[in-house]
Amino acid sequence: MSTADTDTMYQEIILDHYRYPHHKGLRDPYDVEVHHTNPTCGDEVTLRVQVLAGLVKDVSYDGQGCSISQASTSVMTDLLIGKPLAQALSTHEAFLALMQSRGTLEPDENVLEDGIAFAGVSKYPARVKCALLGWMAWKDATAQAVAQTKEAS
Amino acid sequence: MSTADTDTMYQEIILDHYRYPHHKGLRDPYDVEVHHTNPTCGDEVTLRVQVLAGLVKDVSYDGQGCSISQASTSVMTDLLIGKPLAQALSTHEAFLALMQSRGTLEPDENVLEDGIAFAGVSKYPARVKCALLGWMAWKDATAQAVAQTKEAS
Amino acid sequence: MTAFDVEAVRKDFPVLSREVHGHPLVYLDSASSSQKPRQVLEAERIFVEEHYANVHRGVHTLSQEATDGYEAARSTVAAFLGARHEEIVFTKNATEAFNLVAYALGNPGSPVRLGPGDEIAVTEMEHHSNLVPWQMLAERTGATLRWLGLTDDGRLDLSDLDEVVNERTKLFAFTHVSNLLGTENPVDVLVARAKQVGALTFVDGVQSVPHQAVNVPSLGVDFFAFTGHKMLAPSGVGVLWGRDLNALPPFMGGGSMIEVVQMSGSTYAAAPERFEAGTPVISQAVGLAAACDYLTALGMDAIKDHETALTAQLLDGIRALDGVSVLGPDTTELRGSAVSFVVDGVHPHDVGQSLDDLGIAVRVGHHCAAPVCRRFGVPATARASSYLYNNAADIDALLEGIVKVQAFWGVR
Amino acid sequence: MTAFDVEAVRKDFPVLSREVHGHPLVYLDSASSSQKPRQVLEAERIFVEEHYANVHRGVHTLSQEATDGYEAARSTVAAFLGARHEEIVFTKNATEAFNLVAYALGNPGSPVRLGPGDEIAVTEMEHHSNLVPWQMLAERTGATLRWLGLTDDGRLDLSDLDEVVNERTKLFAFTHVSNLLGTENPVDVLVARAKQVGALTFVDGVQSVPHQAVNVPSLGVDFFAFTGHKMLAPSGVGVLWGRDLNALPPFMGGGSMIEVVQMSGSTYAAAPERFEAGTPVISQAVGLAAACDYLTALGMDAIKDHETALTAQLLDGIRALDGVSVLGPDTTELRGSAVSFVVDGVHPHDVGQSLDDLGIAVRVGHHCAAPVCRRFGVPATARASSYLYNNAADIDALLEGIVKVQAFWGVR
Ligand SMILES: Cc1ncc(COP(=O)(O)O)c(C=O)c1O
Ligand SMILES: Cc1ncc(COP(=O)(O)O)c(C=O)c1O
Repeated sequence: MSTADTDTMYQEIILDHYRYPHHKGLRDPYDVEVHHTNPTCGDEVTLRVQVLAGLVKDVSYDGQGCSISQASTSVMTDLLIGKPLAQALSTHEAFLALMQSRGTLEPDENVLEDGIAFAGVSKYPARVKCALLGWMAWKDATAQAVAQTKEAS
Repeated sequence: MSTADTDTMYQEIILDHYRYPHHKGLRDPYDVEVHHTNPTCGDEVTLRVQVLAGLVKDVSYDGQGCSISQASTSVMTDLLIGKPLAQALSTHEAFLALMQSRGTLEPDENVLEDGIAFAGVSKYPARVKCALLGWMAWKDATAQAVAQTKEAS
Repeated sequence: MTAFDVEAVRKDFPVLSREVHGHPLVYLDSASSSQKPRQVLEAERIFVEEHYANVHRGVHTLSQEATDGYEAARSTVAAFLGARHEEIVFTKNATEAFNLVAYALGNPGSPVRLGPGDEIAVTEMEHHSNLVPWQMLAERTGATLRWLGLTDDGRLDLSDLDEVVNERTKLFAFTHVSNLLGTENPVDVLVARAKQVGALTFVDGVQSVPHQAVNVPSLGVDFFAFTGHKMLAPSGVGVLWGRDLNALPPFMGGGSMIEVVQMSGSTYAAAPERFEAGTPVISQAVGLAAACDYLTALGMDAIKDHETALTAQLLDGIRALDGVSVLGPDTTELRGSAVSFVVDGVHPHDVGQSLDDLGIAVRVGHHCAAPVCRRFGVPATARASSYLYNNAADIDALLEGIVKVQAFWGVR
Repeated sequence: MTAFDVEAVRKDFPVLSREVHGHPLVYLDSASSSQKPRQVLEAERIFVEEHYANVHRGVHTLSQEATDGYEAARSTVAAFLGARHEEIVFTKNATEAFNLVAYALGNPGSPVRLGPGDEIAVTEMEHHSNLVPWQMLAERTGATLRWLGLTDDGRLDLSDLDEVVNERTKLFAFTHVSNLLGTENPVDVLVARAKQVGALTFVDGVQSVPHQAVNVPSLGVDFFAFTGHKMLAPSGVGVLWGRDLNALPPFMGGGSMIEVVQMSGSTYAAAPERFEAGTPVISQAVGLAAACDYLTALGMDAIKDHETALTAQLLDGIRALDGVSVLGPDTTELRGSAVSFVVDGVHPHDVGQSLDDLGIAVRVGHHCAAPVCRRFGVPATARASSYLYNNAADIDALLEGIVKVQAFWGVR
């Protein structure tokens, strides 16, 4: 299993995050909890966000799924926790753009850090949904959290 | 318009019956009148039968349609009027068999007389329905007439 | 000299070198179905021989390649119409597209509810495929079907438009170009009225999309359908375009159109997948995209000009004949290339058969638009319909053929 | 030595000489869709290049030849099933066939009327295409959907058959062979119970017809459906068989399915035309007939024996591995050739992707049978499914591949 292809898809970074996920487990306190699934393969993630004073205070999650979905959620928490919301959203956009690029985008390591390992995955449309599962859940939860704050104020 | 093909399809006999149809026009008395159409081309025939003492007493008709449907109805009246019902039904069967033969049956002139001219038409599935229009109407009307007689007796 | 080189085009169509009854084939039945160029057959063959698998169902290489091919086809078709990828649903033909909407509008979650007192409007020149689904929908729901009539020269009679399309009208379905009369309808006028009364609109583009440039979103309609086999593509593929397909509940249920399936109930995917239940028409969609590419390379405007010249030649030629008349507009203005005609004293069936004997293929019958025949008091017509691969010699052959038919049947 | 020469068969399939990621392609995804032999592609090509026109619509030579080809295809398919010509409806896929009946049963003139209190029965192992249409029908009519559960070894749990199929059951739809588990169901037992209670029966033959001889009329069922693309035919064609199709009102409305059309209402043609609205899947039907001919020439029993040998090899091979388990029957008895398996510690998606890296195509996911995954507590499975063109080397490659996958993912 050492062809060039496997190497693009399953970079060591991805395998590490898959085997030893960061920030995994559901934590309190949180503002919003969402549950997202990928119906085609059964991957699921339950994800909680806490947004405080314009900061991504915490992102915690639990789920099951393939290496790509689990590793990408783990990478995401590294990238987003503690960041200003605006910056987190633009990181989200950068990752989304990378995944939709079908292997044509050169990712920016300054922005995406370990996330650049997913550039190879973007060549496999069937796996792009896996890589985006956690990210879509975070976006959804964050939008709800922000809406709640607005209502409350 | 003198290729072999036209010749098989449009035999002089057919053209004659088309131009000068026999027994055309609706007549009294009759037992049953039916109206049949060929929805794909708009051909229609109204047909009356009188069945008396096991004889095809009369078949009269009116209609509009292509040369094949008009000629075949005309030929049919020649063949059936005045015949014992059983013989008429077997003539009907012989004509049906010819038309469904896709050009493979050698028709029996003793049975079908001018009807043998339609052997060529049987190679053209789209026209078989035309050739059968009057014959199907006669079969239908005759079945009804026979049923009426049975009920009455 | 025009840039459109019909003789070069003809070489792409293998069947055109065929003989029929000892004569070179003159194919004038493209409004029924068109022939297919090598390029389309080749695109489909390569796809099937090298990149075929089911789509949207796997991670293996062939399945990814097949999915890529299928979705790229959707993008190509979308671009051909000036539309967006997700507005395109692949069906098996245009007929399925009409039925899809007719059934979906009766399903739970429909944006309109039809019942007694509601109306559906159509026109008297519809193909059965854009008429019977609405008759059936009316029957299922108790709604009333109404229709615009025709003028003697084969145009829509707009004098009672405001009455036929009124406040009770929930949907107005009409054809862009009539397959029997050739008439092109004033979509803008009809859509404007539908918008006034808040009715959904559904345009049948089966006879327009193959023959002229159509920017579908700019028509202002809600739904639009056409079929691949009349525009150089294989049989077995059609298209439904919808402005807002996600507002519509599903039609057929099954694989691929679902989100979460439990025994106790299911949720559905977003459009276009929602409307493509089961294994889709995979290689046929690839063929349709190749057909769009072929047409685009030649240019839809050049094709339209070419056909208009042929139509003018045919209409002029028939006008010069005695005992032959045209049903429908007799100039090329707002008109497609299908020309229905009647030869006095010869039944259309016999006209068609006699022309076939000369190698000339025209269609005879009611052309799946029986109400039009009834409106004009004929049982059927003969119809010659040309396309990009027909040339002036084809029209000459037809005109000479009609004269021979008259002679054979002794009507001249 | 058997008369079935798999190496000769393989030569008929162009794609099998392809490489994937530097390895020869090992195609084990035929339960999703099969590859197509040259003979089928060639039959379709000749038809399209030389005899193509629309069908049932004209008297000209091409239109007659096309109609002959299309109707001969119907006869070939009928003979393949031991059925009669007029019992065969061509659809675009099997999914359309299920929906056809599900909608027709709700239309005016239906032989059964469904409403609250009535029941529809299915099983927990159905493909979504034989489940969602009945869920939707139940939702439309207020009827209740019930289902037979599964035993731990992947068979139908027949212990509550009498309760699930009861006097209120109007229709019982079940699969002949499961696409996920491979299970072949006891059609006779299920039909006998349905007959006791007077329920209509609909058998999903999608995974049986390609792989074994099926005499459909002798099954005693009312409806039967299958799909062409899984049996060497092009995508875009499926079949509905019905014992008495004329008892069913129409589904889709449009051209060809009508008798007399007036603006105020229409009457419908007899079966099979009644159910083929619009231009049918013409060249695809011709391709399906060529596929039937190809299979018949090899012999369905020989094909079944060949596949059974491969299935035994695979089941034995997996049994010999640690950390790999099969979902569904683990012997070849009453079983098709689709084998779903789970590799402990490696998500099916990763299994599939890693195998693809070795050129081995298996499908991963819920295989459009999500309730089965849920029943067995797995999110998804990997599935290897063989067909007449697979050989023992393919199975060996898969078994070795699984071991390599385990090593790569560090679970062994
Ligand atoms: C058992 C079974 N039923 C139904 C279907 C649906 O077939 P299609 O997608 O061709 O409609 C499939 C395959 O997808 C299947 O495996
Ligand atoms: C105007 C029009 N609408 C609809 C159709 C139906 O198209 P299809 O048979 O491909 O569904 C046709 C052609 O048959 C047509 O000419």
